[in-house]
Amino acid sequence: MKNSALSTSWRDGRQWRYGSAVMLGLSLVALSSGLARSADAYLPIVMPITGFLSVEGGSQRNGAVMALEHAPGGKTIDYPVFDTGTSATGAATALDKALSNGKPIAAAVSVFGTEMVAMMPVAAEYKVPLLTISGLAKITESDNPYIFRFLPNDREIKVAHARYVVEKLKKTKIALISDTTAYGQGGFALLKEDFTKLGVKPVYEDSSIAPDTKDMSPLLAKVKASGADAIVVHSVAAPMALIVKQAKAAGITLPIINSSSIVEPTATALFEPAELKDVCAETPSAPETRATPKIKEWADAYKTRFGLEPDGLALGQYDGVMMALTLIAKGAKTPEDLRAALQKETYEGVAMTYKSNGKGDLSHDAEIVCWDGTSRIPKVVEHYAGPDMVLK
Amino acid sequence: MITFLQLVINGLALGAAYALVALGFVFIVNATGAVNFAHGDLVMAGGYAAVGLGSLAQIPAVYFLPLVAVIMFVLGVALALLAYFPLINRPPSTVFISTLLCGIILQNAFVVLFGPQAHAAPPLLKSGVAHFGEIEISVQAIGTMVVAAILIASQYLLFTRTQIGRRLRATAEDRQMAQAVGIPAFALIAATFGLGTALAGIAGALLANQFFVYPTGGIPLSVYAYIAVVIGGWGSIAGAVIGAMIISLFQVVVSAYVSYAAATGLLYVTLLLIFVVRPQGIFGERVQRRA
Amino acid sequence: MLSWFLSGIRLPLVLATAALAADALFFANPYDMRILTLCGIYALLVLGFQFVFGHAGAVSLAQATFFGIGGYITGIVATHFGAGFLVTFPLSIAGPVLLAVVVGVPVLKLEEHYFSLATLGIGLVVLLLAIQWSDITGGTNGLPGIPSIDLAGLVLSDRRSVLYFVWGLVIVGCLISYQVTRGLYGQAFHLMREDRVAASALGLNIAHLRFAAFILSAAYGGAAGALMAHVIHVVSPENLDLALMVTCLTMTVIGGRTRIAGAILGAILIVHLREWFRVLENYYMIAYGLAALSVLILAPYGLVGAIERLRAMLFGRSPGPKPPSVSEQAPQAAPAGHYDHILAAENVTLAFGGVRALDGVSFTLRDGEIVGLIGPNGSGKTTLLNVISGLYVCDQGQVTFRGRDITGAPAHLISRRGIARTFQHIHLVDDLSALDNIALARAGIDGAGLLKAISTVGHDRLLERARRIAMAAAERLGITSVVMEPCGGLPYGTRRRVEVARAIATGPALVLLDEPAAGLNEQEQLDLAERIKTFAADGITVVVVEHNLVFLAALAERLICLDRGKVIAAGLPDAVRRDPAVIEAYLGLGASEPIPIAAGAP
Amino acid sequence: MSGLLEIDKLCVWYGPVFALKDATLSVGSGEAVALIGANGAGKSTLFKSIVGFLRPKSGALRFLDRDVTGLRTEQRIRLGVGYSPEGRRVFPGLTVRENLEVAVFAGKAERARRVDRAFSLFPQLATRQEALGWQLSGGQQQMLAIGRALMGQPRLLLLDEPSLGLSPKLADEVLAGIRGIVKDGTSVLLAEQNVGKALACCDRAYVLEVGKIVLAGTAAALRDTEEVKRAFLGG
Repeated sequence: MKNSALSTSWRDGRQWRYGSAVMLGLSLVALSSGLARSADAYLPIVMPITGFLSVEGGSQRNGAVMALEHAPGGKTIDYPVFDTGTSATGAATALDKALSNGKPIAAAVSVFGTEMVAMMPVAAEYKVPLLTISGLAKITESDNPYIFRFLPNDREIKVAHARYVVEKLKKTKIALISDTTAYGQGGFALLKEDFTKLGVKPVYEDSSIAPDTKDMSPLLAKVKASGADAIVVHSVAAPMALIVKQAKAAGITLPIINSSSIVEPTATALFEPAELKDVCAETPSAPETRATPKIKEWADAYKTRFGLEPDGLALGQYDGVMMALTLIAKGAKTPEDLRAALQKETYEGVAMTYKSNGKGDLSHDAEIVCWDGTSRIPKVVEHYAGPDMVLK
Repeated sequence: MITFLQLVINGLALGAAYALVALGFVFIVNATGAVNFAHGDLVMAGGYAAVGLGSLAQIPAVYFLPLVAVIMFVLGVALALLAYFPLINRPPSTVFISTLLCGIILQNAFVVLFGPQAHAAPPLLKSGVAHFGEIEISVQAIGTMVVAAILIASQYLLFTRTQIGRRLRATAEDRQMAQAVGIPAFALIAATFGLGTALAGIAGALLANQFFVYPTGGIPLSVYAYIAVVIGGWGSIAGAVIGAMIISLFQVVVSAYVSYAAATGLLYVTLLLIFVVRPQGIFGERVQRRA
Repeated sequence: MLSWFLSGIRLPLVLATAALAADALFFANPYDMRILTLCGIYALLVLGFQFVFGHAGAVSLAQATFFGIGGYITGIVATHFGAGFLVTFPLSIAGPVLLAVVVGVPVLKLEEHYFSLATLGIGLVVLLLAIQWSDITGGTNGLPGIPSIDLAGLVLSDRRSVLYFVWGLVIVGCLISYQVTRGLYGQAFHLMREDRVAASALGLNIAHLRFAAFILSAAYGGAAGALMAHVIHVVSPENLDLALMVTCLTMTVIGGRTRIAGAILGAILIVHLREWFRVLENYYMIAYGLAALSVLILAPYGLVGAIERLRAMLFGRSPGPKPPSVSEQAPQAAPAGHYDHILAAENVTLAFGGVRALDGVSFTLRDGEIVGLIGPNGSGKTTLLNVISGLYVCDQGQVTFRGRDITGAPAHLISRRGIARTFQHIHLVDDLSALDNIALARAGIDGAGLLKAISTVGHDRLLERARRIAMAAAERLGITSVVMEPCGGLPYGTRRRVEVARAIATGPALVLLDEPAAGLNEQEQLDLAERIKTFAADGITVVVVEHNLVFLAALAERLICLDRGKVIAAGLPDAVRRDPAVIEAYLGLGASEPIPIAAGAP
Repeated sequence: MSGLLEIDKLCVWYGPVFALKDATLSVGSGEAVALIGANGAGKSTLFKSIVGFLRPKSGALRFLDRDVTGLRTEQRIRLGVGYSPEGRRVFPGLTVRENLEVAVFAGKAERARRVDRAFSLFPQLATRQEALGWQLSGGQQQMLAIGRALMGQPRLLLLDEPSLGLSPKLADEVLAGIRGIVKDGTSVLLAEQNVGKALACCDRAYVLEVGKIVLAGTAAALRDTEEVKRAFLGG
């Protein structure tokens, strides 16, 4: 279940303190926790390893772990993993535990916006930078100086999403659909804004698709009745897959342009290749396409290490943690040093070049990928970067 | 074009799937009086069994459906041993909670075994769509409706026309007294959990093709089964089928006119209104108490 | 005072509390303090849930909803309007309470599964609103930026003061819960939960009790939700969802459904259980589920129940002192003006599925007489008692009691007007002492109420008085030697007498006894008959349903004989016994001798 | 004597209190035996131990020369025990006919035959075949419980307070029926409050007092015993 209240580390022996204490009648006998650590730095990982976002959390953790295993400058890093259980309360508690436990220099934290919102006050309290790939726009827009994001802000990436539909596909009658998850609702609001700025008012809007919805035919009926010429979806994997599959089965041939969750290998596995014809999606990076030699090398190493195809989340988190580790190797000793360095340094990562815009957003690149109906591996059809992703 | 008629057909198809889900739930209700809140998770377990068997042999589900039922029967007996028998003399709410906990265990076992992502199972016969004039309906949905109809009819006949059905009902009402007329109550209860779980498994195997299977996917199904059985009238098979149809009609037909969220909201509001008008459900509860 | 501490499991509780407090005071780091704060918040949530789930015995699935609404009110009022804790906190309690008041009336009428599902439905509607009404609620992402608790300028910004504040409120919550449950009012819940029929026949308004429990659970839920919003600084739909409800349910069952210590223990244990099992990563929720399941199976009354039993096993249990045997008669229910007959039934008719159980029954009763109601099985005797006492509503006809029409009045009101009864099948609470079973007769009559219970300082006078009255009633039935024993362990005949004593303790004007002598030997029957006669001597009218004509011969001044729902004879016992219709229907033609009378009174 | 039912030194405890202590008794083939005693004397406890609802702490329980202490309730019933419990306990949601049918372990034709025989024994039930158990009056429920206990054609019928809640006429009818049941080859063990009636229809009797058997003998002999007269017959 996902509302786990709390979180702990498997490296931390203090739980036995509670265990024995409760056995003795609930007295939580204290035991000092200040065990000396031999590592050069402490950089906990706080992510949804269980719960409904654990695929994403797992990718993200793998990316972080891969970076931490290869810390530059011969540094050894202590990086216990704390599960958030895909819950805001759980995330705040887990981060609290991670940060109260030793002298953290930074923490690699959740992809999940709702969790980020709950973790931000904790980071401000401990004054420790958080390295995240969560897309939720408002986390870098609330003047919390400890948030550093290594995937594009959804506000930016949704510009790429909308521009591709309007400018490349030349579609003007858009059906805009999202599910009711935090991810869906956040993307929906941004897309709606961006389409308006591009001079297109969606002919059909629906942001009320519950993630467990089974039959999409009423939705598709409404989309057809609206006379739409393209379907734009921002949703988590399962409902998105149902929308695409059921549209194809009902003979709807409109192009469908999705958000990045469909690019996940676990999501594409739900389709027959033919069902993906004329389906596109935005994604911050697409390591599975192995577009550059650098990415290919990284992707192969990832696959060797974890036995899984990599995704953009893993790569983003890898780059983010690696940037922090590089700055540590270069002399950042305290969280404050690291925060200042992350603010001003430029870093050449595997996926792209990272540079803060002053608010903690370091990544400003996005791809549009499409499937041709013969394979589950998509092709990059468009690249957006920097100023392309800002609409006035 | 998706017409009103098409939506109604789709609604009935989804309703058949939900009825199939509710069927195993009502089976256990009728034979033990217990609310099995792990039911939706058992449906998912059936889906995973189909995914697993399907990945071993690339054949349509109809060939290994009996095997799914057998595996699930064993799981059901295990559930009875773990979550029902130890609590047999305790208030019904205790079993409600123990099955909830078993549901949590199952959900997380799925994550360990299959990962948190969604999977799709092979189709019953073949994938694809059949056309009846303007109307399209997937082969899988037709298969689901046929299987549901057969199982609903069998269960109804079992409970009303057969000696074993009467014994199951007697056991549900007074287990000790059932034993005292010679009925092997414990074996029957174990078999009940086995059969109810096998029904859940068949439902899961069929649903997992169209609608995927994922670790938390069972939670709404438990709620739907519960709603269907309660709106219909506690323990009534016909009531459960109608309850399942009401849920699917809200999800498919009503939501063609209002948003999904509004349709869902209306469903629950309707549920509450039914309670105000008919506190015993549409088909009522048969047994009353004399003071 | 010392004995108060030594009774039950209070001593280990006090020690554990002290240890916890010491830990929080001296050893806790900020993270520990957060965990303990969360424990306190969950404890409040569970304390509230215990009212509806434990005390009222209704499986509500709306507790998380109350929690979430409390959190959202705090979030909305604090972030949109900038109001401080002193404004948001009362509003966060009032909101869920308001919802509970609105939905409570229809929903609480539902039984068992229907009630559970209705509360689940309400929760799902609220969840849907929280997700869809995103302008106000922030949608699925929730509302961030909820400030820390500030008490008119005093901002609780550090962990330690938040911890103390939350646990301070937990203590207040415990005190209120203690007040509500310790006295006669709390025992009324016990009876209502175990035996609804007996409860309403004793004048308890079940709807009121359930409503009060539901309101209390809403208030606690709202308070806990508000605190959580301040501690986490964000409120999102997960504060409303089923997973939280499951956690709350698990905590309650594991700790103990009706014990205050259980709420705290359950919260602390479940919060920590998850901590310990995190070591297992992906397997941890499986281990958590198995551990919770084991406790559920091995400790039927929760961990607190298990500890209590363990203590009883190790140190034995003392039944507690008997109350002073000061003879205090139950006050008579006041008459309602002038009337000719204490009870008049006119043309009472009631059909069950086509069968007329009562078919135009008319009769009257005088003050202070003892009337036997006889008739073959299925003739409608018990049904008639059920109509008079309000458990059934007749289809036609009228029942007048002391000049007032009571047809169709609810059972608890009829009981409060002065009609008491016993049952064919015993309706007693097995795990309460006989004395408390009898004392419960006063709970409805003396108007033990929620506000009175909460505001009672010191001993619960109502309970003390009820026990004295109970003692007097027990004396009248000759069962004082066993009054401190739990009812479940008493012999059948004794339990029947406990029921009669309970009926008398309501201070009735009319007592309906349904087969009071069943299961008594003839000696005991005569003894009981003598005791019942003293009721009549005090002016109480008695109706006895009985097959045993030996017993009736020693007791009844008049007999009424029913057959197939009709009165076929009424009058002096001898006349009724000789009535050909009675012999035909009841005693049996050709009985070599009238068996019942031949055995005769001594 | 090798009886149908042999009970030897049976002890049953409810927690710290014993309910039966060293109870030794037997029922032979073709006998009607009465158990008499005040409430709480242990009559129902004895029945519950025989059918296996309660687990004795010590002692032997033999039925048809077979040790049945390790058998489950339904196994004992299937060996040939019929049980009509105190308080009837008919299945409330089953019809009268179904209540009878569930207790028959035989083919369809035989099932119908036995149900018909129960209806001829209790014509009142025949008129209410399709009524649900809970809808019956107390007396009808009692008849149904006895009818149900006879469905397995038991060798031994256990009747726990069959006249409880019955009118004198009906109680007489039921008790009179016991002779007929015995004549058909079923032994009867009867617990009954009304000692006079019980002794009138049984061959032998045991007197229980606070969990112990204090007297045993033929019905005729016991009727003349001073203690029985004083304690139970009001004279």
